[in-house]
Order: sequence, then C-alpha cells, then structure tokens
Amino acid sequence: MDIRVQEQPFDLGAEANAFAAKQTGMGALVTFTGIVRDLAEGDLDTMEIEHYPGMTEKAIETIANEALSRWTLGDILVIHRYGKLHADEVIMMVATAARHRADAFQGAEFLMDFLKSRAPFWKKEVSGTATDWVAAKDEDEDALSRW
Amino acid sequence: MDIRVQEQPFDLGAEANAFAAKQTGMGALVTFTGIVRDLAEGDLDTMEIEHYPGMTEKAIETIANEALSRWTLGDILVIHRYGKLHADEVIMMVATAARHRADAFQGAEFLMDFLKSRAPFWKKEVSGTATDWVAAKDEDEDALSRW
Amino acid sequence: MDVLYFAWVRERVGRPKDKLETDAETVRDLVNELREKEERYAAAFADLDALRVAVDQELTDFDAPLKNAREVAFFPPMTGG
Amino acid sequence: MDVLYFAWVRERVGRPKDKLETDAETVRDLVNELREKEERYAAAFADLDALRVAVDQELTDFDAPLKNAREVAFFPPMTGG
Repeated sequence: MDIRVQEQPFDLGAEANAFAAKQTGMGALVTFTGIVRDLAEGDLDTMEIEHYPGMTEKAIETIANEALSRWTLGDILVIHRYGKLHADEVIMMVATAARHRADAFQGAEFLMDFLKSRAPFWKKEVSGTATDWVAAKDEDEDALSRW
Repeated sequence: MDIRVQEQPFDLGAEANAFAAKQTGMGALVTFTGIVRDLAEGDLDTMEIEHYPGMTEKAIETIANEALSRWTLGDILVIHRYGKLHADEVIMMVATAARHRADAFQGAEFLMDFLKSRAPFWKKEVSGTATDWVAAKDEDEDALSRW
Repeated sequence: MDVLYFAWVRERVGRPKDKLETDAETVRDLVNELREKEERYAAAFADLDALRVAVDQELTDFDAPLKNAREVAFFPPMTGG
Repeated sequence: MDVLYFAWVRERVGRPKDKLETDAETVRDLVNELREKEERYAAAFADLDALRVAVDQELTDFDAPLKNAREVAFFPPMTGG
C-alpha cells in the first residue's frame, strides 16, 4: 500500500507504470484520476485544496484497509494533492491491482467514494475575486450506502 | 474515440498521459489494464492471442458506441494486442474520460465486460509442449446481463 | 462464400479458411453440410453449444439466414480483455 | 485542548486553531460554550447539520464524549477526490 498526500504535482503515466511494475501475478489494474475542471463559466483561476494534516493520511489508510478487507486486491496506491491547482491539473489518483478485474474495479470505486466524503479535504474555487467552497453533494453521501 | 488492434507492445503510462492531455473539461479518467498472468504453476512460456482481422475493429467500435450512448463520456480509448505475449506484458487497456466519476467507472466496466466476451479474441496458453485455449468463464457471460 | 475458422475450431479443421459454393439457407444447414464433408469437420462441429458464429463479421446465431452472405466464421466463445 | 477549524468554519471563526481549557463533556457542550464566546463562533456554529466533527482525528458525532480528548476539529462535509 502506498499513500501520499502532497502539494507537488505528479505524473499520472509515470505513477501508473511504476505501480504496474511493482505487481506480480496481477492480471488487472485500474486507475482513477481526478482532474481540476474549469467552471461552467470558463473562468476558474485556481482551485485551492485544504486538508487536515495528520488526520488525512490516517483516514486514507483506514479507507484503503477497508478496501483490502473487502476485495482480493494485490496492492493499492493513493496520491492526493493539496494547495493551489489550476484547470486541467491532476488532483489525485488511485490505483488498484488484482487478479480479477471485478475486484480491481470495485476496489477503486470504493476508494473513490470514501475519499470523496470521508477523507478530510476541502476544495475552494477561486475565479477573479469570487471564492466558493465546493459544496458536498447529496449524491456523494448516497454513494456510500451501496457498499 | 481511439481504437487500436495491434501486435506491438505499448506503454501504459504514455498512453494514459496522452489520453489525459487530449481531454478538456473532464474531471474523471478511468483506465483498466489487462496484464498476462503467469499460470498457477509458474511455467507460462507465452500467451498467444488470435483475433479476427476486420471484425475485431468493428466489434470494438460497436461496443464503444454503445458505451457512449449509455453514459456521458467525453472520450474512449481501447488498445488490444494480439500475437505472442509473455508473463507481465500488457495485453490491453481501456480508458474513459467523463465529467463525473460514476460515468467514467461504469463506461470502463461496460467496455471491459463486452470486450471480454463479444470482441473476437482468443487466448492460448503455451507452457513447454502443453497448449491450452483459455476457456470462456460463465461469470464473464453472466457479467453482461447486468448492463 | 468464405468460411473462416478461429482458435481450436481452426486447429480441428486444420485450416483457417475454406472457399465454398453452397445452397445452405441457414448457418445450421451449412454446419450440417460441413459435418458430412470430412471427419475433421464433424469433430470441429460436434457440439454447437461450444461454438459461436459470425455472418459478414456480425455475431449471430445458428438459425441466421445465409442469403447474400459473403463470409461466415466459426469460433469458440471469445476470451478477450 | 486544541480546537481546529477547517475550510469556511476556519474563515468564519477567523483563525485555524484555539487552545482551550474546557469542562465540556461532549462535543455538543463544547459547541455551546464556543457559541457563547463570541459572535463569530455563533456564526460558524449556527447550523450543526452543515458541520462535521473529528475527535483526536477520528470522525465522530456531536454526542461524542470529550474525556481525555486532546484535539477536536470542526469542518464542513468533506469534498476530496
């Protein structure tokens, strides 16, 4: 298991390749990558991500351990950035490795659903002088109930 | 949409990065990568993948178009190799881009379920003098019924 | 009409392709014609449940008509991905 | 006890952290104590449904006991991923 909470950018492709190279006997790899979307108005200047140092790593580890206990996974990678990001920058990624594709897919979806609503990150959109904390969506909370 | 059926290897990380770079306004990318697993006995020499030139590309395109009609996807990538592969080599990958993660995940799972049982590829495992055509699994056929 | 064979169907038949003149109206008629041709075809087509068929590169079933078909392919269930 | 604030809770309170001596038995008691402290705390804690709380870096609820707690954090629903 590899969990990183960091300010600096990372390279999705390089991380995907490094994760794949570490596996043996795993037939299925799934990655999810979250990218800063511009606002509907096309005027996003920055997305600022705040987190709770200390709790963040623990919360992600708890979520990852729960995924390992529910599915037959060979490995998990989670990288999540904080700080100032711009449109089209990579915010975060998860990767799962498994012998079978259903485990890899479900493990990754489970990680994403819980990272979304149970890891202490908060996003703020800044466009010009306007700043808006991104509101949690009911559908994200609802997504947890399927697991 | 980018569909490639090819004998030569490809670089998962480079393809994931190139796919990500092509997108605008997509907050969610999912990739699935299939890798040659060694046999339980650890003596796989090669996996030979046969396909049906002409039909293969059409079948994948039909599957991809069905995915585009069912989910709100910005883009789809499918690369599938044929010919002789060794353990730990990448067999194939799919990638999906979407504004929302549920679409990206479901699109990718749908593509995988249908590529598995509806695209004309056949795998043969060769170990020493023993060759075995990989049998289709009932669970792979069953997986289609959920869509 | 081109008749193609893939995977173990190809191996049992012993070749990847036949060119045939046939009056078979359906895929099933064609299968019966092939079965009578030679023992290796009978072996390849022994169990239709283990086979899939495509007519002009579209998956179909054994009752599909062959009128105007240019290419019929027989193969085991697919194992891509 | 360290009391931490994140996101708009931090902005409303006007600082990221307080160090407090408190006899509050539960998180809810602590919230009531803070509300009476100053108007900006009352504003930050106006609607508990819009808030989440962690005690010693574990998510919990407003009825959680504070006995032996070293760190309490208040924040809006999380928006990671």
